[in-house]
Amino acid sequence: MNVAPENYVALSAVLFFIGVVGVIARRNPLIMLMSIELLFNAANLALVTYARAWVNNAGHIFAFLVITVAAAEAAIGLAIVAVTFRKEPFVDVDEVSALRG
Amino acid sequence: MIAFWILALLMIASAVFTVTARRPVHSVVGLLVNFIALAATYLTLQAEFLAVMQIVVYSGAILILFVFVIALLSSGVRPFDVGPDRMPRILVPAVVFAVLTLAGITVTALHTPVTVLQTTPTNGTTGDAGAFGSVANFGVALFADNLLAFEVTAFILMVAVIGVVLIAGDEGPGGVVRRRPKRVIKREPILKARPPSPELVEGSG
Amino acid sequence: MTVTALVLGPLVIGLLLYLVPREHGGIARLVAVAVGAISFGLALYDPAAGDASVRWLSRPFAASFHLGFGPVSYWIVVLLALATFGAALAVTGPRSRALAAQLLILQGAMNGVFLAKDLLLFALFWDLMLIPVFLVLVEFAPHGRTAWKYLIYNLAGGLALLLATAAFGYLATTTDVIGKSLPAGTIGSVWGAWIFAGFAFAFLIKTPVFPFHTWMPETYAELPAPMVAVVSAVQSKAGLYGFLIVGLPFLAPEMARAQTLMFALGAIALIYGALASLVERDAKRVVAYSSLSHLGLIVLAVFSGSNLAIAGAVVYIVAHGLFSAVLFLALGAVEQREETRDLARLGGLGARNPKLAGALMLGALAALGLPGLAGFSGEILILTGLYRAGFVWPALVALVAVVLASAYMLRLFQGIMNGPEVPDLPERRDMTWTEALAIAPLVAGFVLLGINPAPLVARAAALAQPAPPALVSVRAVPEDSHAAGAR
Amino acid sequence: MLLYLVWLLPLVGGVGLWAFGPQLKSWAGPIGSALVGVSFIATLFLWRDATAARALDVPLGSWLPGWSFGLLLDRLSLIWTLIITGVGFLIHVYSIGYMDRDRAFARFFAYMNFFVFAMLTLVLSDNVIGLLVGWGLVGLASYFLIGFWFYKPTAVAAARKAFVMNVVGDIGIMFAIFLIVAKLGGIGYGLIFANVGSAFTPHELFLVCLGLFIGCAAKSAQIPLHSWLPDAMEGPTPVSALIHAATMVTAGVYLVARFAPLWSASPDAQELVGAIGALTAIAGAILGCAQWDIKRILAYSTMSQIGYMIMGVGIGAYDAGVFHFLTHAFFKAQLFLGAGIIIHALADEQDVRRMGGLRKQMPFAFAAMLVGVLAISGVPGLSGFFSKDAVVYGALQTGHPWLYAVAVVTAGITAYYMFRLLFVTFFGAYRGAVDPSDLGIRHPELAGTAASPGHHPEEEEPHPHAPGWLMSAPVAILIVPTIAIGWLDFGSNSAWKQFFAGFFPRAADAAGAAPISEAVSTLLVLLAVAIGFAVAYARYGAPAALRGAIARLRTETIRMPGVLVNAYYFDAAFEALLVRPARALGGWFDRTVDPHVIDAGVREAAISAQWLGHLFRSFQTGLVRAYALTLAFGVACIVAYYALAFGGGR
Repeated sequence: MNVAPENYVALSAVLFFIGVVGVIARRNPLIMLMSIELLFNAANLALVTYARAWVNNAGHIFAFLVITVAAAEAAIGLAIVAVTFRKEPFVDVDEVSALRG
Repeated sequence: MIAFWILALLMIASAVFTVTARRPVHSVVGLLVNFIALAATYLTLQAEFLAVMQIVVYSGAILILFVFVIALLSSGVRPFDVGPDRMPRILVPAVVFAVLTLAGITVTALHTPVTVLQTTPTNGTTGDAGAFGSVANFGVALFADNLLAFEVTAFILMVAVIGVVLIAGDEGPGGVVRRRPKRVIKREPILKARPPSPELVEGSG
Repeated sequence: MTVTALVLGPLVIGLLLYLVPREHGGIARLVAVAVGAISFGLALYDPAAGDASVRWLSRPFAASFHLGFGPVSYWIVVLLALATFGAALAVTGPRSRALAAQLLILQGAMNGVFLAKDLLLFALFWDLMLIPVFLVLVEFAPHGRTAWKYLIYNLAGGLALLLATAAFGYLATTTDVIGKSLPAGTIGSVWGAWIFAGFAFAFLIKTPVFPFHTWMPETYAELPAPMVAVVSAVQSKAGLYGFLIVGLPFLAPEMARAQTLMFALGAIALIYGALASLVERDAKRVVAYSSLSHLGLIVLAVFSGSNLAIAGAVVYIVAHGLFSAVLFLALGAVEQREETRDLARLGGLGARNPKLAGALMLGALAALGLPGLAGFSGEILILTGLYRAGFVWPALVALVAVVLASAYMLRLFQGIMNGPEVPDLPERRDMTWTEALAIAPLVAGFVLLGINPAPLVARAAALAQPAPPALVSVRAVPEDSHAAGAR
Repeated sequence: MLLYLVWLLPLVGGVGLWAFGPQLKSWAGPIGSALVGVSFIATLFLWRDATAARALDVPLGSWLPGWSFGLLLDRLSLIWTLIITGVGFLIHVYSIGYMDRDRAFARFFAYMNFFVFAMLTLVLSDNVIGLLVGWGLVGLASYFLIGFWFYKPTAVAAARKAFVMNVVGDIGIMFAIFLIVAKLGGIGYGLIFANVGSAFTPHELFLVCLGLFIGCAAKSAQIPLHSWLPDAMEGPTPVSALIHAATMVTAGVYLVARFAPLWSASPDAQELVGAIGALTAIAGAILGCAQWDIKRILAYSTMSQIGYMIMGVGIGAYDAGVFHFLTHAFFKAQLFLGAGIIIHALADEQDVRRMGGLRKQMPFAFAAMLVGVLAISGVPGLSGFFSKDAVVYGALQTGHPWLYAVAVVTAGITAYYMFRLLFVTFFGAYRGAVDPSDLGIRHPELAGTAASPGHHPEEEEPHPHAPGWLMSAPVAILIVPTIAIGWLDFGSNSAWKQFFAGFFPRAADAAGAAPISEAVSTLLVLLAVAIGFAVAYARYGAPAALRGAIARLRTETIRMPGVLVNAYYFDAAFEALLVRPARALGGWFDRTVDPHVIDAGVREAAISAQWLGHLFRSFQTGLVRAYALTLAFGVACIVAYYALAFGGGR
């Protein structure tokens, strides 16, 4: 480990930043989902970094769980997109507001 | 050292491309590059099993799922975001928050350097059986120490599968789930109040 | 084994009853009757059943799935089995499958509450027993808000109970304490007050005691008769039972400190319920308010700290369960025949329904404390104990309530059964044999208990034997110094 | 054990007849009577055990240490048991004839047997709790029998009133029990009497006696708890004879006599009880002069006579009081049964204004009533003379001249209203056919003339007729003791005095303290009786009075003072002071406090929760990106916290 862990953490933060902007700014649900994957990966990077730094593979386990959840999330998210698209001729998150309170 | 910087630049660039690409297919390509770079980064952190998982699960499964959906929805023919932008100035707060987050993390990370307890793991280097981050090492941790978490994850996946079947399936296995008729979502009262029987004088008020 | 079967058996069978086709409600009913009878037999056959205990949590405090008979709970379980048996027999109508199933689930949950030897388990079953009542209210009550009122009131209590239990477990490092004793000073006075407040809030709502009682008349009036028989017979005792098994052994100083307040609340409930049921027109609400009055008396007893009064409280808990079940079952039969509960519209039923009138009369007599029936034996023990421990005014207030009880119970009975017959009401038939079978064991119970409450008193003495020191020292009256010299 | 048999046979009858009544049909009456008869005979066999030096005491069981139960048959309870089963048996037999047309024949005998059982429980118990059990159960039996014709709203109301007032008495006894148990830890009579002097302060002793006396006042219709007794006449006449004349209402006398050691130790309590007894005696007698319903006249006379007894036992003349109970049981039972014969013959007519001249048509009833009236008035030679004289003189002996004066005056009034009853009913011409308004009866349906539908389903013309042998035989048997039993207490060393020698504590004042001798006192009483008789004869019995009877009755009815008609307004006072406030308060609780005070508080909490809900609802725009923004804000906050806490720290 010849690069200081801070660098990895900073990289993770930058990736997280990009992901956040993507989720909020884009209106295409697919790209939003992909941005969410970016967020997950940023978090995973931080976890793995600290696992390596402290030689404790709990971080790995956690990252593994995050991957699992990400898979589940992607599956459900894509299913929702597919269903929505079946009803509407286009997919725009601003048009899908059935959850309005 | 150099590998880290190259990978870092590659990841940032691919991430920006993913977020800004006009068409989803391009985004997918960007994301793929990002994931592969991340897997490589994991290797530099001696997380060889996770690196493999990253390739297999993310690149191999999730991204393919994205591609399938894009293909399914014929995104090449019709644009996706066509409606009026209901939150046109959302980018401003988004960037503000994101910058705040970034700054916060950076400041924290730089001002509190991670104390590296052990620069090299004792039980061998990457590639050895049983070394830190290897399959054996990971497996022991997963199935011995964190079995409950593993089980819970399995449960989450199962729920996800059922959820997908319910949401997307025309017909589930065995015809359990049927296509629902299009209907207006109507909120029914939870309790159907029957009219009080006239002879029941409540409280005789 | 026995205790586990008593808890899990009804729960599982109740859930399985939903597999019975909806139109075969009769089968569901028969199963429920059988479960009630078997639980009764099981409890009588194996009164010395050992505990069942499985380790459950070790952090942040130790907790076990620990069930077992205790000095009070044994009799309550017997009572519950009898009440369930009678209630299941009284189940009728197109939706009897749901009712029978929920009755069994309720029985299982309440067995859990009373048999739990672990506080955390007690708290969990406490919340579980709300569910069947809530579901039945949702399905049967004519007013939707009754169900929610019931649920919200009791969940608020359940939440307080859970928080108090958690705090208790944190301080005592274990919740597996019921029936055991803790070293003195385990619960400090600062925390003790809060923990007691949490328990007391839950228990007072459940009992209920003024001013937390307003959910009760509505719930009792709108539940179907079989369900309300079980709820008023047993569920309302959960709070009092809680004071007996949690308050007395572990929070005695706090109980002593709260004594004045609780006496005030109990006495208000006593008079308030009595006066309200003196004017109420809905027959079931009359009984509901009378329960408020009777349970107020038990609150007085529990907080007096006198052995005699606590023994009386245990007798009265069981007695009230028996006669309130009889009253509600009989009122259910009346309502089924006349399709009204309005005392102003009822009357003269006794001429054609002598047996039903007899059943209602016996219930009313036990409720008004007729000497020779169980209501009296509990009452006299409680009142004597109160007076003996130096609480003269509560005892005198309770005496006033005794007079009022005779007035409102006779008003209820005479309003339904006596007077000229109301001509334009539908066909009348006397008690069917199922109704008689449902009521007879309960009546036998309170007659026997009225003649000789000694078995309960003996068990209750075991409960109060390690006399809670703080409570007794409040008024130092020698309890048994003269007892030996009787003739 | 024979005593178990005595005690439980009537219970067996009560439960059995209630359960199997429909199957037994007309056998219910004979069976019920036979059980009580057997019980009576069994009691006679126990005479020797009961009068032995150590009375018969059978343990039954125990609830707690110190709370043990048993049956006690000593001289006092022996007298009561004999009366209950003996007179009870006669009244049972009489009822077979009286109730023959009632459709609830078996139920009647079930209740009667149950009453006998309850009364035996009361007198045989050897402890205060058992006494209270019996006390409550007789109240219940009385409730059942007053409300026997439960389709009559008046009967139902009367039954409830009787029961509730009796419960007031019950709680008095309960209060006494509290004190006893608090002091002694036990409930047995033996324990109590052994510790009267040592365990209680005089104040506590007075409280115990007061509690017991509240019970006594309620059960024995003493002022102010008397008003249920006249209403209780709604029940069938045999019930009035057995319960509301001969046995149950004298339970108060039993109670005071049973707790004689307590009373003797508490002079304050003696004064109180004696005064209330005398007050009740005279108040009841005055009300007896103002009534027209034959059973209500007898009811007020019962109240008055029990006042005598209570006065007697209250002031310490225990054996005199108990003796008056004994004679009263016979002559009052006889009066009621005689009245029952008339009522039965006249198809439930109870208003004496609509009778008259029955002497010729119903000579047997006349003879029975005449003997009874003579006895109750205290005519020399008949039983009432001896017992009343003993009580009256007892007041003087124990040093209560005022009570003595009241008692003598009451004797005169008693003679007046009883002979008034006799003259109005049996002399002159039959007035059954006279228009009620001519007699001053404004509401005939309120005067008890409406025939009850279930009792006499076949409407029949009232025609005076002779009773059947089932009804006349018990009355005939009762005539014997009514005349003769008084001689038991003749002379200063009579059989009666020997029977109770040493049983009761001696009164504090010696006999020599009386200012006048017993003979002078007797003459005074006789003078009062003679005046009473003379006035009654002049007003109702003389030939001149009989000629203008109709007009006279009319004026008298109209001019009757309201205070007497309304029985001194006791009922109205209870209604205004207790019942109405209680109902108003209850209504206020039920209809105002619950929904508008307590629930309103809860509702406010719910409304604030709703308001919070509306507030949060505005965040739910349905736009996914807005949610995402919110999340981002949250993340930024968390990160900012760590940055400030740890990042800037160094």
